[in-house]
Amino acid sequence: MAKGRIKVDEAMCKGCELCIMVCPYGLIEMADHFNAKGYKPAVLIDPDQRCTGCTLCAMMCPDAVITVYRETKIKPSPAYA
Amino acid sequence: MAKGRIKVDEAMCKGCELCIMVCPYGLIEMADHFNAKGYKPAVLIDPDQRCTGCTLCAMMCPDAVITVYRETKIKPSPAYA
Amino acid sequence: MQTELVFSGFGGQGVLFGGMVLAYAGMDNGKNVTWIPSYGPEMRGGTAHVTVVISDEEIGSPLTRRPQVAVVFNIPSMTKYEDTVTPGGLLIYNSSLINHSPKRADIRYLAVPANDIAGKLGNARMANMVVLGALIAATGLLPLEAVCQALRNHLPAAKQKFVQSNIVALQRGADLVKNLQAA
Amino acid sequence: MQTELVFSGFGGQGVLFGGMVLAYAGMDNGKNVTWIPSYGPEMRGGTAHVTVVISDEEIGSPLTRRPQVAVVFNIPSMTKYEDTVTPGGLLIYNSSLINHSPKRADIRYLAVPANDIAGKLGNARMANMVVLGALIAATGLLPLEAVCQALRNHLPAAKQKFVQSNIVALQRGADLVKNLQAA
Amino acid sequence: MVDVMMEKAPEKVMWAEKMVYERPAALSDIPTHYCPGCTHGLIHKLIGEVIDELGIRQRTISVSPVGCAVFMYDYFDVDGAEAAHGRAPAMATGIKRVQPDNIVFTYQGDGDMASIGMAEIIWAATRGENITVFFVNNAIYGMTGGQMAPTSLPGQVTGSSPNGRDVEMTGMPIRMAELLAGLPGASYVVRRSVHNIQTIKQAKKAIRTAFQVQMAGAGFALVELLSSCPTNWKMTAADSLTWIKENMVPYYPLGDYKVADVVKTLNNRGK
Amino acid sequence: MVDVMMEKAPEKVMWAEKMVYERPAALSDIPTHYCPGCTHGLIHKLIGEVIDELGIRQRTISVSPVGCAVFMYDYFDVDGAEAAHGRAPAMATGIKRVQPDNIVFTYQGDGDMASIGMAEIIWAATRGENITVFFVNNAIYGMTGGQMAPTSLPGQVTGSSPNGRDVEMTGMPIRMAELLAGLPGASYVVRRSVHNIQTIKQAKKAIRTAFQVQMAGAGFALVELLSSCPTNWKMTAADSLTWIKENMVPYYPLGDYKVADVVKTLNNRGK
Amino acid sequence: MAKELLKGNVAIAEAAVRAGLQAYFGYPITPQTELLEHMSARMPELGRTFLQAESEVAAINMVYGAASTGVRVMTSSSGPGISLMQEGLSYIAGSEVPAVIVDIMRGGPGLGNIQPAQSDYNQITKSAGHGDFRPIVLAPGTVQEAIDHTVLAFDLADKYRTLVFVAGDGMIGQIMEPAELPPMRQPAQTRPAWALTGADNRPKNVVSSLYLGAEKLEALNKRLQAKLQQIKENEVRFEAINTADADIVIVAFGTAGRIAKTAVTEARRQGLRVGLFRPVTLFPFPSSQLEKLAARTKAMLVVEMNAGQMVDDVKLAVNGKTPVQFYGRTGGAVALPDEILDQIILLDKRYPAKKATPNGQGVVISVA
Amino acid sequence: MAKELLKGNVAIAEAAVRAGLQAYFGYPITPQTELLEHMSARMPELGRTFLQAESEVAAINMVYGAASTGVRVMTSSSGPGISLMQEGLSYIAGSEVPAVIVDIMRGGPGLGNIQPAQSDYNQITKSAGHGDFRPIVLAPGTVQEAIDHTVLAFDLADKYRTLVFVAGDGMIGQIMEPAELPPMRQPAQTRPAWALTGADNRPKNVVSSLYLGAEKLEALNKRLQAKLQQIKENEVRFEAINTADADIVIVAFGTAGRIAKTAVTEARRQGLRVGLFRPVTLFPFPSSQLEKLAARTKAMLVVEMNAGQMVDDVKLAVNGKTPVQFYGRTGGAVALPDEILDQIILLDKRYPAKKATPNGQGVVISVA
Ligand SMILES: Cc1ncc(C[n+]2csc(CCOP(=O)(O)OP(=O)(O)O)c2C)c(N)n1
Ligand SMILES: Cc1ncc(C[n+]2csc(CCOP(=O)(O)OP(=O)(O)O)c2C)c(N)n1
Ligand code: SF4
Ligand code: SF4
Ligand code: SF4
Ligand code: SF4
Ligand code: SF4
Ligand code: SF4
Ligand SMILES: [Mg+2]
Ligand SMILES: [Mg+2]
Repeated sequence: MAKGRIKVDEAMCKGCELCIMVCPYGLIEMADHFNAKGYKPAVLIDPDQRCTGCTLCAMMCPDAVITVYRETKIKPSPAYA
Repeated sequence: MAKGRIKVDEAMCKGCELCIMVCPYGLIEMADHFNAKGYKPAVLIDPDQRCTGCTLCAMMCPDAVITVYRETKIKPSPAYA
Repeated sequence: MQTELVFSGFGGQGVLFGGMVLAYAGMDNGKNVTWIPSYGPEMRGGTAHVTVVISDEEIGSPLTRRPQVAVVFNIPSMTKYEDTVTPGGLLIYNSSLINHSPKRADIRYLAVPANDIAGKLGNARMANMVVLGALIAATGLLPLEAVCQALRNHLPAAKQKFVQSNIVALQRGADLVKNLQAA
Repeated sequence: MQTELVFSGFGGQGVLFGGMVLAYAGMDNGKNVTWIPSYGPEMRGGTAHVTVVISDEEIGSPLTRRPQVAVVFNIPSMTKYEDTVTPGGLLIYNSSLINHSPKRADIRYLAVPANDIAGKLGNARMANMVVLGALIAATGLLPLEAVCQALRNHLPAAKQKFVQSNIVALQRGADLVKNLQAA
Repeated sequence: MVDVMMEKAPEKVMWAEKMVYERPAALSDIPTHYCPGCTHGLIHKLIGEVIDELGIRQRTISVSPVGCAVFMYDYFDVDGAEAAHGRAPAMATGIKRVQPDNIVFTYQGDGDMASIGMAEIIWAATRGENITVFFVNNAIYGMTGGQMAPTSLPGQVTGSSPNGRDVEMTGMPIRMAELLAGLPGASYVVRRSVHNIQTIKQAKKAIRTAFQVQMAGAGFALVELLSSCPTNWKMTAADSLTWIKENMVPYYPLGDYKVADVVKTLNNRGK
Repeated sequence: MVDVMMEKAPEKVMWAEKMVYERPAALSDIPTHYCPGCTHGLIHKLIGEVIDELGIRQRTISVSPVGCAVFMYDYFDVDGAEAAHGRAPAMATGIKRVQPDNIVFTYQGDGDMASIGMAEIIWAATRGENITVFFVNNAIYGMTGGQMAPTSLPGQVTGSSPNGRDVEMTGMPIRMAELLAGLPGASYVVRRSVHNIQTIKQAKKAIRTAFQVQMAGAGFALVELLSSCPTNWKMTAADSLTWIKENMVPYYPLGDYKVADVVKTLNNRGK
Repeated sequence: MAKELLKGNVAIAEAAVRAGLQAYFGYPITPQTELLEHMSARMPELGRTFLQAESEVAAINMVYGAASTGVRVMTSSSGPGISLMQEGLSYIAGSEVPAVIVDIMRGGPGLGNIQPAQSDYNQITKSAGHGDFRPIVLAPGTVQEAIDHTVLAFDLADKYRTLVFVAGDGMIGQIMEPAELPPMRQPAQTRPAWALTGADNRPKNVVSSLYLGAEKLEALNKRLQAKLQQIKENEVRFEAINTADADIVIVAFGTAGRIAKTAVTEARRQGLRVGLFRPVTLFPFPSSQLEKLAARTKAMLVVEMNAGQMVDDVKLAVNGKTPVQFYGRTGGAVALPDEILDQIILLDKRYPAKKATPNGQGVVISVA
Repeated sequence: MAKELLKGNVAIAEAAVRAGLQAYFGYPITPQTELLEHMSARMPELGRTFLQAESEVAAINMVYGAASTGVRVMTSSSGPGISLMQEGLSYIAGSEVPAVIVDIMRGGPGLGNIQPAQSDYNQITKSAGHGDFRPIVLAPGTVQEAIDHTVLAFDLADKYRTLVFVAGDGMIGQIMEPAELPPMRQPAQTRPAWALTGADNRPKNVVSSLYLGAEKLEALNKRLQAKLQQIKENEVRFEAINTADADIVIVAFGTAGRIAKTAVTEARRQGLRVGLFRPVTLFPFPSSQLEKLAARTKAMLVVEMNAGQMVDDVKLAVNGKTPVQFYGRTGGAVALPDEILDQIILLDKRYPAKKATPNGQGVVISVA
């Protein structure tokens, strides 16, 4: 399985919890604190690195505040050889 | 064949000639004179009493200016007996 | 000098066009002119009027309550305009359709059997030109040739073929007046 | 006597309702009152304000630039209203959400940990009543009982079941102030 | 109203002259301003006949459009309102909602209904307003002197499509009966014509049904009627009827586009 | 925009972290005013993604409605106009007719399009205006605080139907995709939803096609999108999505209502 | 009846219901929506007609239809919606059917915003759409007045067979204050003779604004103008506070008027002789009353929540007899008492006290 | 170019075409329909946009759209249609895009009739729908002026990014008289910086009238008012004939103005010192010019084809410095020279000649 992670733009998150709903591994939770707009933002809680970078959360996020990264194999380029 | 006749309200006739178009016996013509509105009204020309009172002309007349009469058999009422 | 004329008749009698030819002729002859029709949803079947003003000065009002000339093509128009003509003015009427005994002594009447004449020329629709020719002859408002030239200048290309017959109608109208005057 | 108060916080913090209960209490106590919210398409998620005026006279302006009392429920409201309170006035803030060091020396500040208190009472949504209780106690604007009665009088039937818990929250807010004052 | 007149002395059977057709009483006794041969008049006549036959003159309220039929309130001997251009369905809604016992009908041209009044007619139909609507489609703006209507045919020359209607620019003509029939609120939507005796008879029947739908409280009923405009089509009255038949009917097929079950029941009862 | 970051030293294969999803560039970097969980935002995002993918940001002009999406022009990094309530299709017509090389899209709520703007949308579709329209159907007037919309469901409680929508009085909710699909001028009319990942993916595809139709000059394209209004439905964001699925989809079936031949060709080409 | 704490929009709606409203047609728009919402609950409950129209265009034409049947009917809206109603208003005016329109004004032009404003003054007082007509316009300053005006509006509409506006603003719509509702009146059971109800045992009635031929339409207009004249003579309403001895008179209506009261009180407290003249009818405008005041005041200050609209009516009224100064806030901004007070002080310094002149006529000073 | 005999409606249309019109959107209505018909032939011929909209509501919003892209665009209508455009006009005003509207006025209110009238004066000069804006309004009296005003309208619209009305009436629309058309100008090849053309190599542009928050909307309104002020200072146009020595000045615009010329000529012939003041811009109104005249004239006679609308602007201008009398015909009736002359004679008898007063200020007489 590819490894992934997400970055939530905390200031823009509205705490709607829709990302939570779709994450296949239940890796997203709401933070305890409020952001400046008065919402509790979503956070990735992924101690076991189960996030696959599947992008479902990002696809679902109405506010487009989730960025998703995924580790992928790449052919080593000459520079790294 | 029942005998019939029509009465054209000359003042209201607009000379559109549609009644002429539908009379099965070609009994209607346009008059030579103008009415007060400047139209030549329709007239029944029926020397041979061919009009059957079929009402087609009246049905077609856009201005509802044709009245149709038809002779019909009636049971003699006691008063005439 | 300013002349105010009213043309009036049933829609379809060419009333507006008659006035327009006169306006064109006026314009081409360096006059100020205005042409203003009555307009309405009852145009067709109803009555059409047009007021034409021909003037050496700038024209203020294009409307008039008392025209110097009224040209009427049907009975309702006669009824409406006979009284309005300014004293000393002229009332021209289409005597083919109007059987009229003049009411007023202070204006001139000119009866033109326009439909009959036009009919004889082969086109009843030219009654308006017959009347216009009579008007020109009776008033001397413009040279008759100016009106003929206006037809040539301004009839759209598609209608240019009618110019000659229209000119003949104008001529007949004018002749009628000349004959009357000669008589 | 006329008192102008502003309540301000996030939508959903019960700001408008808190002001309304106060207005009801004022009215029931024979005062003239006005209650006017800010309103807008950004109500939800955005900030809600309401201005309440309680007066012995007819109320002209229902709005004020310099309220005697400001009640703020979140940081943006603090930022907006701290400067506006009239000198000698009172600023009450929800210290559960606002961590604030007072800027001004010419007004009184009252920190009410309203969410904490309400949370302990089992319903965070009653923070507004806690603050209102504190306000009543700190200003003596109306008897606390008047506010309790207003709840009984005006909460719609469906909501009457919340009256008692609201009254408890009011009481806690008032107690807090009394304790402070006693301290 | 049977006008009995004795002819000669009867022998065995008696002959009497009976009036078999006369101007409907629901029509006022004044001439219309319609052009000669314009079928607006014919449609008025049919509506008048139906009003008479159904005996509803005293409780009918007409709503006139803006268009050649703007003076309709003068031509019917019923209470009448004159609506703003395209808004007859809204005005009729206002009337019918407070006067449910009246029979309310509107009469609208193609410009009035299909162009400026599109929202109002769709909404009256959608709500299932219990009104009767006559849609007189003459493929032209008659009253304003012959501009392109929403229903003008492809290539049709009008005052505002001097080179013929260019459907690339203006779209295809709109078919209102089909459009409205698709709305659940519509109970009866049909298209008829009045270009010959047969279609006139069918039109009258549909007009009758459309009123009956309302009388039964069965909802929105609309009869589209293909109609002529000899003046702006620049044809004789007779040629206009042929033009309807040859040009309009193919694009606007006559027929029943929506006859809700409740209406079918009515129709059977009517028989 | 691949954000490459070295992790530990590679052995045989190298692993690199790649950004696989980021906020579309066509969206401005500012928060929207939409309520938490409101799918207006989600639909914006999909439109933004498609604009990016098609590379048309620089030539796109948006037309905002009056409704919760009124500030749309702030949220897209494209030229934008703000139309009067319901008139976005007319405004877009004005823009597109003089700027045929621009990509013009409107975005309208159910109140905006199906109620006050009914005439304008029907007419834009009828004319086959070469514009792309997104119809966001959330069965409520969101911005004004939750009144009955033309698409509110039977029995739905709203601010102006406090006892639930009474279809006897207001008619059945209107189905815009079905209605517009019947118009010859419409080339592409489909209904999608955004209540789960699957429907979101389908929605995005349709949005893409709708833009492609315009890019090909193939006429009027409309995507109806079932959308949530947690605030006025008085539900959580998650429950709102369930409500779409369970209540809206049955009345507003998802699907393709009109895919003109020219669009089918496009689609094939696109593959 | 006891006073209740009522929101302006709701108060107007309930007052209309109690004035015997038979039908309401409207379309949601902030800041009047609570009015429509109240109707949506109340009217069906009473077996009367509530219908959310598809648009303001439809709403006003439904009003036109219902009004044609002689019942009490109303609609309500705000700027953009009122603009869309202009054609319908003109038809109603030309047809002489009674109708009541509530305009809860907001900031403009265009979509503007939803804050309180008075920027539709010209639109609603100077015409009813195209043509020469002008509706009666009532401008409440409090919720109580909003209630009273609503009832009055129906009475005036029926009396003159005319359009009556109740012109509030977002503040009047959204404010809550104690007020007393009128007793419930049932809709009238009979209909006026002109109403469309079916030509049963009477000649047919026609409701139309079409008068072909200039003579006929001019005759209508003469009748309408005579009616407006009658309205001018009989229906002027205004409030004058402390004007008897005032050097400076503030002229302001509606919300601006009530806010100005606070400024006047404060000004008096500071020893300035300031009064308030609050037109309650914007049409008919209380011109002669203002003209009388003009002779004595050294200046008038017109305060509006717009860029200066009623100020022209004030100038027309005083006809040069006193300087007229304008102070306005636009775009939903509201002039608060302190700003108004500043203006008063400025004005007080700028103009010398007026000497009483023989005929009560003041020295005329031209005003920019 | 030589003079041609041109119908007003056609002349306006062709003038617009030659002024570089890129798009026309309209809906038929008498008495302006020839304008639309001319466009339907000419615009496609030139490869420009003509579209018969589904309604006036759609037409004005199409105009709004096209205007947002910075091209020259116009629509035309008459009373009922202009009423339906009010909302769109307000949006255009609030968005500051340039657009030209032709109003060929007819008798009202309501459907009224199609005879010439001037009864939309208030509607078009006092507001552009709801909100505080006012369009520039040009009022031609002849076909030549209609042409010139049309060209000017586009130039002013672009210059100020504003709405400009060309306000004629049925008479101006239907009359034919000789006039000269301007040379053909091609539509501009470049677009203004603010126009919507795609955010290519520049920050995005937005056309909107929405300004949430009173401060923002007030800032817009201040900008708009400043613009209107600038327009008032720079764009006043009028015609004054024989006013230099006039005892009585007739004030009339458009058709009424040209007809009054004949009355003035006749009055002079009869030895009365009468002049004509014809506002050419109705907004900005030539107030200061009239005010100057007021000092010298013993009375002013305002003649309108309405029940008295511009007369208020005249009164505001003269501010009590001279009596202002009104004479109007309504419903499509037109005041003819003889009626006007009668009014002049009455007025001449009623008011004594004005003595020149020191500062050129006249004695103030109050006018009802
Ligand atoms: C708001 C408005 N716009 C335009 C008009 C002008 N107008 C009068 S009738 C008409 C069109 C009529 O066409 P249609 O509805 O097809 O009726 P017809 O005359 O063909 O029967 C128009 C555009 C108007 N009176 N009001
Ligand atoms: C002419 C006009 N009428 C009414 C309004 C008030 N208004 C603003 S948004 C809206 C409805 C929005 O509902 P919808 O189109 O469904 O959009 P949503 O907010 O649900 O996304 C209304 C009625 C307005 N701005 N203009
Ligand atoms: S990318 Fe996939 S796995 Fe990772 S948090 Fe998001 S939904 Fe969960
Ligand atoms: S879906 Fe987006 S906005 Fe909602 S909680 Fe998750 S990150 Fe925040
Ligand atoms: S009734 Fe029949 S036969 Fe007689 S004239 Fe009419 S159409 Fe001819
Ligand atoms: S159909 Fe009627 S109107 Fe036409 S000619 Fe015959 S009788 Fe006259
Ligand atoms: S213009 Fe056409 S539709 Fe109108 S009355 Fe004449 S023929 Fe009939
Ligand atoms: S009100 Fe509804 S539609 Fe509007 S932003 Fe909030 S949730 Fe979305
Ligand atoms: Mg038609
Ligand atoms: Mg919605």
